[in-house]
Amino acid sequence: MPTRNDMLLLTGFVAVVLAAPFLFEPIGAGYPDLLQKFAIFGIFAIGFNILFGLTGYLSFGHAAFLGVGSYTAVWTFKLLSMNPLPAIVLATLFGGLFAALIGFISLRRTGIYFSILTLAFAQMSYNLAYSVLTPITNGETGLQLSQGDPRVLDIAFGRDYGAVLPSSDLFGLEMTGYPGFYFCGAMLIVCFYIALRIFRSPFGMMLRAVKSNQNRMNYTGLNTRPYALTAFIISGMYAGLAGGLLAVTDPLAGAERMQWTASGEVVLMTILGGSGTLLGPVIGAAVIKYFENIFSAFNKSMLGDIFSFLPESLQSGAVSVASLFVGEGWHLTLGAMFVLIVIFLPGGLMEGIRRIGALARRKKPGGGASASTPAE
Amino acid sequence: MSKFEFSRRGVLKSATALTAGLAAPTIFTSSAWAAGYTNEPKGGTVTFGFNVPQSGAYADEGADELRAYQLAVEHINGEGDGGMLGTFSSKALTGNGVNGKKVVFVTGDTQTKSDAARASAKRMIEKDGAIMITGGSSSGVAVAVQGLCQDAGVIFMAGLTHSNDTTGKDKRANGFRHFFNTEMTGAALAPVLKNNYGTDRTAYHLTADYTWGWSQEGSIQKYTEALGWKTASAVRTPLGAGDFSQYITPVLNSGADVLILNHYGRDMVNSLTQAVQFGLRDKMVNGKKFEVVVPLYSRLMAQGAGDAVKGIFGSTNWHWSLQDEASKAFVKSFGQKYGFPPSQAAHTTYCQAILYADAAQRAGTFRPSGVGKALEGFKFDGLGNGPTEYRAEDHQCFKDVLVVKGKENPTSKFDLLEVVEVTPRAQVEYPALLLGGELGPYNDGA
Amino acid sequence: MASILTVQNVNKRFGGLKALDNVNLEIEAGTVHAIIGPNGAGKSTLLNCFIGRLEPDTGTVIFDGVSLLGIKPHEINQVGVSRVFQTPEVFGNLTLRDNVMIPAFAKRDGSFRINAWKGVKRETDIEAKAMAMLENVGLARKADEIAGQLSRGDKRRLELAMCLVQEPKLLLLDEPTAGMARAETNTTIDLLKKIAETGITMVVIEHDMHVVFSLADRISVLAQGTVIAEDLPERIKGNPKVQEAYLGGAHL
Amino acid sequence: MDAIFLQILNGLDKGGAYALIALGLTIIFGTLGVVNFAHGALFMLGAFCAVSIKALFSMNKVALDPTQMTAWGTPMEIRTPYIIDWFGDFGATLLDYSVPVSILIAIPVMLLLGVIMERGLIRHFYKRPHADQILVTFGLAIVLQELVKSQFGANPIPQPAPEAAQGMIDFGLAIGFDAGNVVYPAWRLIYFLFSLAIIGIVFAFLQFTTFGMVVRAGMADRETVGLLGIDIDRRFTIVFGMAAVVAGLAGAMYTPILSPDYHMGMDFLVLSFVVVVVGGMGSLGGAVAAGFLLGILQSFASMNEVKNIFPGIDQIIIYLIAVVILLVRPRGLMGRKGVMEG
Repeated sequence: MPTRNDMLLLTGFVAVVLAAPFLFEPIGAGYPDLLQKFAIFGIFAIGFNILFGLTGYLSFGHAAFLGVGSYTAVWTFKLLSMNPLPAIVLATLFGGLFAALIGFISLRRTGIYFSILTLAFAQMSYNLAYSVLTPITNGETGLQLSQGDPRVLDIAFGRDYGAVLPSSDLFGLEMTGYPGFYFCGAMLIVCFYIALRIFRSPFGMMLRAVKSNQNRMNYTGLNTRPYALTAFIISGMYAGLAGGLLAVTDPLAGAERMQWTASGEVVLMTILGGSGTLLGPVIGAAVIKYFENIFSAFNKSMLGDIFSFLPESLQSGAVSVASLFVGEGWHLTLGAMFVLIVIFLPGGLMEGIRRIGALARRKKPGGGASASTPAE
Repeated sequence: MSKFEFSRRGVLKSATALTAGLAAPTIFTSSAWAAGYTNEPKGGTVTFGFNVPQSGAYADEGADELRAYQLAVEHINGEGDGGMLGTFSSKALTGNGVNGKKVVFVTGDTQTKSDAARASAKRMIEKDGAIMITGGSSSGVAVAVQGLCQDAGVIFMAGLTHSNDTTGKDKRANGFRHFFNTEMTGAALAPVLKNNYGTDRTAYHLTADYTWGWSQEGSIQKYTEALGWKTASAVRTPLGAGDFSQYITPVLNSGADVLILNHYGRDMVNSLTQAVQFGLRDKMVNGKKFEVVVPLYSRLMAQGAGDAVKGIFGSTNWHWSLQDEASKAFVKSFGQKYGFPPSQAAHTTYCQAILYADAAQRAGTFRPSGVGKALEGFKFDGLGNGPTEYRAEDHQCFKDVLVVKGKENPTSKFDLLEVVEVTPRAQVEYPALLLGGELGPYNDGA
Repeated sequence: MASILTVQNVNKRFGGLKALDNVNLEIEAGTVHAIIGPNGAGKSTLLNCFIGRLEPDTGTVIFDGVSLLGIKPHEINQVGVSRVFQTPEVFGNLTLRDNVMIPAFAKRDGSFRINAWKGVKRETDIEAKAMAMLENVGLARKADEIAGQLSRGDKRRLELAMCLVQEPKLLLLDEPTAGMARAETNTTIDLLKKIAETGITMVVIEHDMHVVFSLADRISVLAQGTVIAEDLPERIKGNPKVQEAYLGGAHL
Repeated sequence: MDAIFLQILNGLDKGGAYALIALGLTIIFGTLGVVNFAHGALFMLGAFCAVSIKALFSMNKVALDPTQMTAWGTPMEIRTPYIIDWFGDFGATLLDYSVPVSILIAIPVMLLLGVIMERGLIRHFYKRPHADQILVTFGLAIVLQELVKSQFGANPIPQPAPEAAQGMIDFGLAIGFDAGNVVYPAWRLIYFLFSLAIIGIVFAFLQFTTFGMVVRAGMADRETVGLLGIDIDRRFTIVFGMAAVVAGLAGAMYTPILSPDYHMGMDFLVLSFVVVVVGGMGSLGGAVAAGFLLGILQSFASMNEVKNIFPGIDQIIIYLIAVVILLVRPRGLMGRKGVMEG
């Protein structure tokens, strides 16, 4: 039985996920694909945070597990069934297995040596998936469904998709659009809840101890390696699930999902949101995906409309300055945001939320007590 | 205006979603936001989705595509000088938008990554209500987005994609390609190579290690070996290798006398520059001058390779120095607006936008199956490539292919290539069955 | 009384240097046994042989019937040996409460257990034990503070609490008052005395004679890798060999 | 045999670049304890120093020639670089030698950039967790490269080597092969020698100057040196500037080998981290050794003979070596205990 604060946190989280299409509509993010991305990368980041936020092991190769999850899910669609459940179960499993293998070797080292080992494994996976492993991964194009796939379970249960390329469906409910988002959202809630339990459990305490002082831990009779490895595997399973969900909502698995930039992205999401906090990684994931999808969509003519209230002479200047930051310049905004946040909010966005909360409490005594600890 | 358009559509969408949410079961049918067909335009405008690389290695190419799209939209809406609409053989478009609706557009960044490209295409379809998606600068992205458009029930007009797979193994009913492919490059390039370098040659391939590279290598190998050439070796190089020296030095003493660089983009710039640096072009092997060939040229990339391109053969979809009326009209229109000539990427995307608009106008609907039917087997002229046909069997355009050579004395930084041969369409045609794949039925998304 | 730790014929060489030369020791259960000696006498090397950091070239180290050689630090702890470090080692960014709960869990659950579902808050037994132990060392009111911010003396107390909550059979202390001011040293000595009274076996390695003579029931003197004397404290003082070793034979 | 010799040469010039980037990176690690994800961006900025110098030298006097028209109907522009206009042949030579000349400019520019970066940003992150350092330097790298992109575009910009260095050098006879069998581009050899020279200068500087001694002491134990009352902070600013200069020079001189574009820094970033770690954190010698080792092994792995046995080996060789070395030698080739292991 979680504490009252945790129940509040969880209830709030569920409410936000369920109402997401309406909540995010005003900022232009209420459409299914972006919401799905929020949920999926939220899961990815929560899982990464269980490793990095708690044990302090900075993996630079987590995208490999995401990729493995995606490939597993698409192969499950091809060979077994278009139902998302076997796909995500197997994706989680294979993500975990691959993580067990890589974690077992990489955790022999600590610090940056560990980071580089994970990076090296992920880059090897990426490079091979892109080229030599093309029979399994379909290389650059990415693994896709085709009409001739066997889908033995579907056939056994008498489901025939005819000449159309099927999309994943949960007993007839198609996993695209809003239903797809709610499926991912449900997974996000489950994952968030599991993370919450881990954070509040003795096991979570042990993981924090790994980060804090491994020497003391050893002399306290605790074997650090299996703790770190378990955390690594759990986060690998989260990544595998996230990869599986990417394939569920959009049945294509591309190799670039495993590239170091993708691994770096989840690191950035976690740190940006606030590593070691429960909510931070989800927020970080949403912010980065929002920038990627919405800021990149502005073009000069839209900017022209926005600044149309300005006199002609100022307008072109304003447009050219603004276009540095949006459209093809969206990376610049992202980079500048990283710098500013890490300077002014060392604990990530969660620290910002905490500060605002503290400010609100000071202004309104006793009012915000229940919202005192949104996360950690 | 489009900004306002945004929020109004957003409100509408919320309303639909809200209704869907209240009537709980309907939300689970996925058609909560679909009408007769996906994104059927309701108001006075129709939205095109331009999905081009804005970051990453092809950002400049993407920027050029976007310029061409803007120009095309102006021309369709009756602004500007009309460009190639004046020379286009079909006169359905009258500068009054399409089907009485004004064309507006949204843009997205593919980042030249399948995932990002699909995410951005989905945004345009789901959020912005795009009726079609077009653009892109690599085959992986084209195939990925084409698959998505098939699933979503919108038309995809491919941008710059040269792999056979786009209209071969991975073709889809909702996808159409104006650009040529590796098969055509092989067929067009081989005779020119024979005329210039003879039939007794040994080729050494350096190939970018991904699907397009293999496709290109296969085609060139097929057509050159048919001429009597031998292939010494075909070496795969990692994408984005940067320094290719370790792949180039083995060429020096391999006995080969032609190096074929199956690279594109930055890989092509680097491998070509470095091959020249290693003195390959000054070498004599088997009593013949060593030659380098770049099967797929792009003027933008040739700029990056600088002097290294001089005298090197390759193929291209279109070049601004062509002297037919259509090309001249396009170059004039583009050059006056932007101050420099368009690239082949700009040309193919401009054509695709016009072709789509024209087909929709002729079909009288934006319904994908209707537009598709209007494009199938469509014969046209006046878009800069001579008489052209959108083949019904694979949705691939068949037209003349240009063989070009790096210019020895360029007059400006745009004037890098000269057209040495216009290979007639008949010579590059192949049976649709050759490349396999299955179009499947159209998907209207309803 | 029965001996709980038996060290027999332990030798250790580092290259040409003989660090431990045939060391024999018997630690009796329930006593405080101090090991003293001048710098470089081999005290730390000997301690490292108890705790799995170093493997002696020859000899045996038997604790309570179990050989401590060739097993890992966490296994040594699990058979009942806890240790405090020269510089207190605590979990710096966790609260004091967590710091003491962790060893309590280690005692109950063994060296590895995935106990990921039940909330820490519901582990009331463990928490009560930890709080009682913090109370014992006088840190209970700081239970929710972060350990890294404590003074050195408080960190030492915390570390002791962390060891004692495991109810070890043997407590190893490596210079427990190193780097402390006099006042802090004295309170630490008092605390250690209190702990000794509970009957726990302790091995103390120490430089500070004041500490040694306040605490020890028995003293072994190590010099140049060998035990040159082992006796009751009051008799060690007068031992000429010890004086020789400490004064380095310098006739002043 | 000649093939192997050529691959060693390939490895040397590649390794030279790796070593130079890794050298700066490891100095920053070792002295400041900062994980600098912006180091690739410094390399890129160096390359763009060369681009800028060439652009500056080839600034045009534009004259419109109304008698000629462009294809789109505007008068043709006739462009003559001012530098040739003013200085004639000397100007042309200067233009030809823009890459080597650019290193003279790159030194002060990169030093200044490095100092500004350190003073303005990096310095506030010495005591912060590595994760924060990664985030801030990565953000900075993105900002820098986007600014370059907005100025120079995304396409690679060719930077030819000076005419005189564009030829080949024939080693054939000198080492006992047939003439013409072992030829190598002059500029690549120049790059290799240049990298050796820079490495030598850096080592000499750290070894033989008081400044260098203090820095080395700082690398060994920062706090103690601080206690001696030496103003270590100011010295560390200069160290950062120096690392920036080394990376910048590596980038500027590399431009004839690899046409620079705004993204090139990111491509080198991961690689240079691998090099540093394989060499061992905080070890200058290790970084240099690992740079050359990885360069040479990468070249060998690309040979057909090797690829036929292990398909795809050239794609992963760098990472494979990193894994093997780190598993066999926990702290890389020459790493010190306790550096960046926490």
